[in-house]
Amino acid sequence: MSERIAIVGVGQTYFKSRRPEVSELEMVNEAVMAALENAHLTIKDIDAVVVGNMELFEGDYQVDMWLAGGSGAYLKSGFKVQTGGSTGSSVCCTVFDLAATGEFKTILGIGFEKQDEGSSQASLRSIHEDVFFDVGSSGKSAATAVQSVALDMMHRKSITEEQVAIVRVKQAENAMRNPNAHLRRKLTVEEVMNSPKLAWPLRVFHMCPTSVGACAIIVAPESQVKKISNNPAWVADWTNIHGAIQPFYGSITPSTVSTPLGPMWAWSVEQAANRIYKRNGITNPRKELDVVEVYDMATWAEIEWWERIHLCERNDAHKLVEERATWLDGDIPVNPSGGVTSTNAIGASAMQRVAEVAIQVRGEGSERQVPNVKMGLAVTAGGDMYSAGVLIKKSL
Amino acid sequence: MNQKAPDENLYVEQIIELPFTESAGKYISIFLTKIRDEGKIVANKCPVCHRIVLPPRIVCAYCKVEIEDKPENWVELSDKGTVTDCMGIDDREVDAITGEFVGTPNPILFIRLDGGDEWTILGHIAKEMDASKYPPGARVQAVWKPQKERQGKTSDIQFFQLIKE
Amino acid sequence: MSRKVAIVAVAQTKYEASNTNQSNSELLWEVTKKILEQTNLKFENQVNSGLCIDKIIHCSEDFWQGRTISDLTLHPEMGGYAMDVIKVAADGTQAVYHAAMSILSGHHDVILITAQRKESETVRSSIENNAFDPIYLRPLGFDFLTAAALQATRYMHTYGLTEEHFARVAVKNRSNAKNNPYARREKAITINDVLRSKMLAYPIKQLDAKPVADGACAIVVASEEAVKKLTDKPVWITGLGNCYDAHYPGDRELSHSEALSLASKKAYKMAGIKNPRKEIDLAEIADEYSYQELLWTEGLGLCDEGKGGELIESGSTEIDGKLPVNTAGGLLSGLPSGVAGMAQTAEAFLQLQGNAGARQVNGAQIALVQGTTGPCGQSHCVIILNRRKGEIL
Amino acid sequence: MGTVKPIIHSRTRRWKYTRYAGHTGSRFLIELRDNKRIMGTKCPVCHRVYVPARSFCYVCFKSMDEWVEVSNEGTLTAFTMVYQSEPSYPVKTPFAYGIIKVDGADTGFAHIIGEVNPKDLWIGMRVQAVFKDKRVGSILDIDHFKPI
Repeated sequence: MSERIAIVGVGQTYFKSRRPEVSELEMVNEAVMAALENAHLTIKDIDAVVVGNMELFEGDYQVDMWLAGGSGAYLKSGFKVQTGGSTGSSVCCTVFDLAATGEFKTILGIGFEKQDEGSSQASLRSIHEDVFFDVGSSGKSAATAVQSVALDMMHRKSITEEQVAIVRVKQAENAMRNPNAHLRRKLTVEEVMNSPKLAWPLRVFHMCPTSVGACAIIVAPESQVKKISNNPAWVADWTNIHGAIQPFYGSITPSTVSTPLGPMWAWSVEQAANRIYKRNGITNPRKELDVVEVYDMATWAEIEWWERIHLCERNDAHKLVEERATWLDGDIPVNPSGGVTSTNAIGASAMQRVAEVAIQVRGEGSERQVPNVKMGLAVTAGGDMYSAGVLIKKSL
Repeated sequence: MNQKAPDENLYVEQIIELPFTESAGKYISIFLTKIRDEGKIVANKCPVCHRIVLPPRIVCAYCKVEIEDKPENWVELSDKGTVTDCMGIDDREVDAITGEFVGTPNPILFIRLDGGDEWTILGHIAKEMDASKYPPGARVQAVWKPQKERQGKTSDIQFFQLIKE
Repeated sequence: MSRKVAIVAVAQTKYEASNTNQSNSELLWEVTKKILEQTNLKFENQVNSGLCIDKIIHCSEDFWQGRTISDLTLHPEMGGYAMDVIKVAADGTQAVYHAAMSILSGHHDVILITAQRKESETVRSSIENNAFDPIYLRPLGFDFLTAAALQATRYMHTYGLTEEHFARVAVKNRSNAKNNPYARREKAITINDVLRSKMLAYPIKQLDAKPVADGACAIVVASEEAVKKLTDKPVWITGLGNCYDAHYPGDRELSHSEALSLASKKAYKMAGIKNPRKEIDLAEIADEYSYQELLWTEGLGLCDEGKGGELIESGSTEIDGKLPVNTAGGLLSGLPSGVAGMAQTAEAFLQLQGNAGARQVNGAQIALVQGTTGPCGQSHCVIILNRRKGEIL
Repeated sequence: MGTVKPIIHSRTRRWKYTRYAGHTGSRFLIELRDNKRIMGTKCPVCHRVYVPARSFCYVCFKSMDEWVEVSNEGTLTAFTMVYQSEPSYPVKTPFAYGIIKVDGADTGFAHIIGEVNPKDLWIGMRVQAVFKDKRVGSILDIDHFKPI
């Protein structure tokens, strides 16, 4: 790597289900202003702006064009990247690459979604809808994919339904400590277990909400970091991986069914973590990492990711619940932010995982702060079978 | 004049309408032509890993090699198969523009077709509404539309129905 | 900056008005396959160590397939399984920019860049309308054609250019296309043909506008260490720059391209180019509409502001002129948007390698590629290519 | 399996969106609808007046809270006469688009130019906003600008 890099600013809007009082541009601008304030910078200090969201969710083609008025991109470098659920982390990886060249002073990355303006359902459906494969494509892909993961976990005796509810309650407690989170309501195990079934054993309260909001990060190379911040979050390593073998084609959605390699989602998450561990000499993640943020589109997924990123042995997720290891005061807190089950503005979600780890490393988590964080990992996953792994450290 | 937040949040109702005329390309056209003209389901086979690819593709995603259009690389699958997964449609999605239901109300089946391997799973719909009738392992067979109604789409198969063997 | 980056291979399909024989994914595989054959490269997940493609940057936009995460249907054909894949949703030059930067970051060594588009399958204008502010501009119906037409009349008004100047660009580029085996075959046209072609939006006529096209392109960029093992004839990327302008056409002086001027200055600085008019031997410029080749040439500082008309009249941008522009025929000869920037990079690569066949410009050493995204050139990307390694970089 | 004729099918993809104008956009549209007034916002730093009103000066990166009423009349700075028909155009072709610098604004307002012959369009011509009778709070509440 030519230059070592660090996150020197993080900004988020608060997240809600609807914000009819602001336009998409005004909302994005809120996150940008928050990030600049957090970094003690002005827009003049920014060299490049990279934007990411889902085109058809709001129906904006080349959305970075219109947003140039609020993102700060006017007369600056930049372009748009987009993958899927992992768009936010793809933006992060692009920003990290750009920063590591040393060609820029500071780079701003933005992920957002304003789902109250769009038709998320119809846009998601369009992944599968096909003129040639025109039957059997109206499935709710996210829910059924999680269902297949959930059934597998129950079958392996990795976790019980009650324990899943306990983990969901943990997430709610964390979200209540995060002023930006969308769902900030105390939940009880009974409430979760009695919430309506979506696709058994998956229940409504296990699933992520539909949120509106934006997240922004500011990244700088080492030569600039010293001038900007005495509390940078060093980005030690990052990787992006894609895991689809069978493509989506009309009704054929192999991410939802078992392939010889297991569910495809889980595969890419595991690979992303493995790459990071291998390249950084991490052999005991539970011991060596101080905090983890995962892309928990549902509580079941969070628990599956614990195993996949080796916070515990396969089939041992229940032990982490019994030991309360992943709680805020446990030995390996997962999603102190409340995670995706509390807040899900698609284009922002994966960036928030990275941003929240940076917040923890910088000690700016206020009520959700995990004590003494020296190293944290963010792992993302999208229904697009992209995953990213980002390792962030207090010092290099 | 100072700014006062307006009491109303105005909005623009926007409908995007994009017409598409798509070609299925070579491999999917072969697949659909076989369905339409012969009532047969074909797949192709990776020359390296011997995985069967359904629907057929020009490349094996796993080996990243071309599956050439040669007779030995084509495989005919049965229209019978075993259910691996069944998904009931509890609350049907309504199209925001037309107000009509999206898709069919029938449960969606994932069917491992005979003559294939663990990869050859076709998604299609079940004949009956009761999803519990299609547990994993259930045997099903395609019910084809009459020849003259077929258009070269997977809906040329009406649905899959349970069979006794 | 110690690291260096070069293009080592390119592949293109034929660019056709409508290709119903190949699907999007089959088009993509055609170019990926050609790249794999040319370079003998394998993907990272297929090798234990050593030289391999370690990242894929795909360039496409969901609108064109009417499908969210449209690249999911294409991953097998770009070798995407178990790979680091990122999608750039902009012109192809931005994908090349991203790839080159990723190499310079030291995080990657060999990157495959791919793009494909079938414009013939949908309606371009209906897509482009959605690139405008949804409250103030979109309901008025603007698309890139009508926004460009506003820019063209402003440009004519400010500097006294004429429709004939623009027609000359269309004639030149379509004439260059006849020696490009990837371009569609069309009969030669005259200035009068252009002037008499159907008026789309004054002053832009049918033959002043990029026709609908289908096709795919792939490029491999590599770090200096990897380059040695891959080719004897690399073409080095020595300069990169991109820049956004304001969105609202009414906020800008449309006859001047501030963003392009800034983007090119960044690229020249990085490449150590002090006098672009002297040093650059040929240019690939985004001529989606004929007037744009002239306006962008000005923005790039390759001629004085307002002198684009004189430049085309002088003949110096002809294939045998002092500064040949769009030697393969440019977008006007029928390149799909998005793919266009990559196709133009590929052409500059072939020229500098000396592999441009009947359209070869002799002795070319430094080439410039410019691509644009958004309405009337709201965002620009400039890439400088050099047969020799840059000294500054 | 040899050559087959490509299978070609058509479909139309439709999506529906509710695009919020935001606080500044709403105020601007309400003024058009209720008062037939064109309003701009003024940057506290560079003092440029933006029309249509924006919440934000992207040059100075500052919120704009000061509202300014600008004229319904202005000068044409760019135009085009559109002949090609596309589904997104709100009126039948041929029609004209223009950029109008309304008096009191520092930016151009892109809109439709009506009641004019193609040959009579010129940069520098004076035009005036014509409001629709039935206004709903849309940029199209101005039906078009016409020559004065």
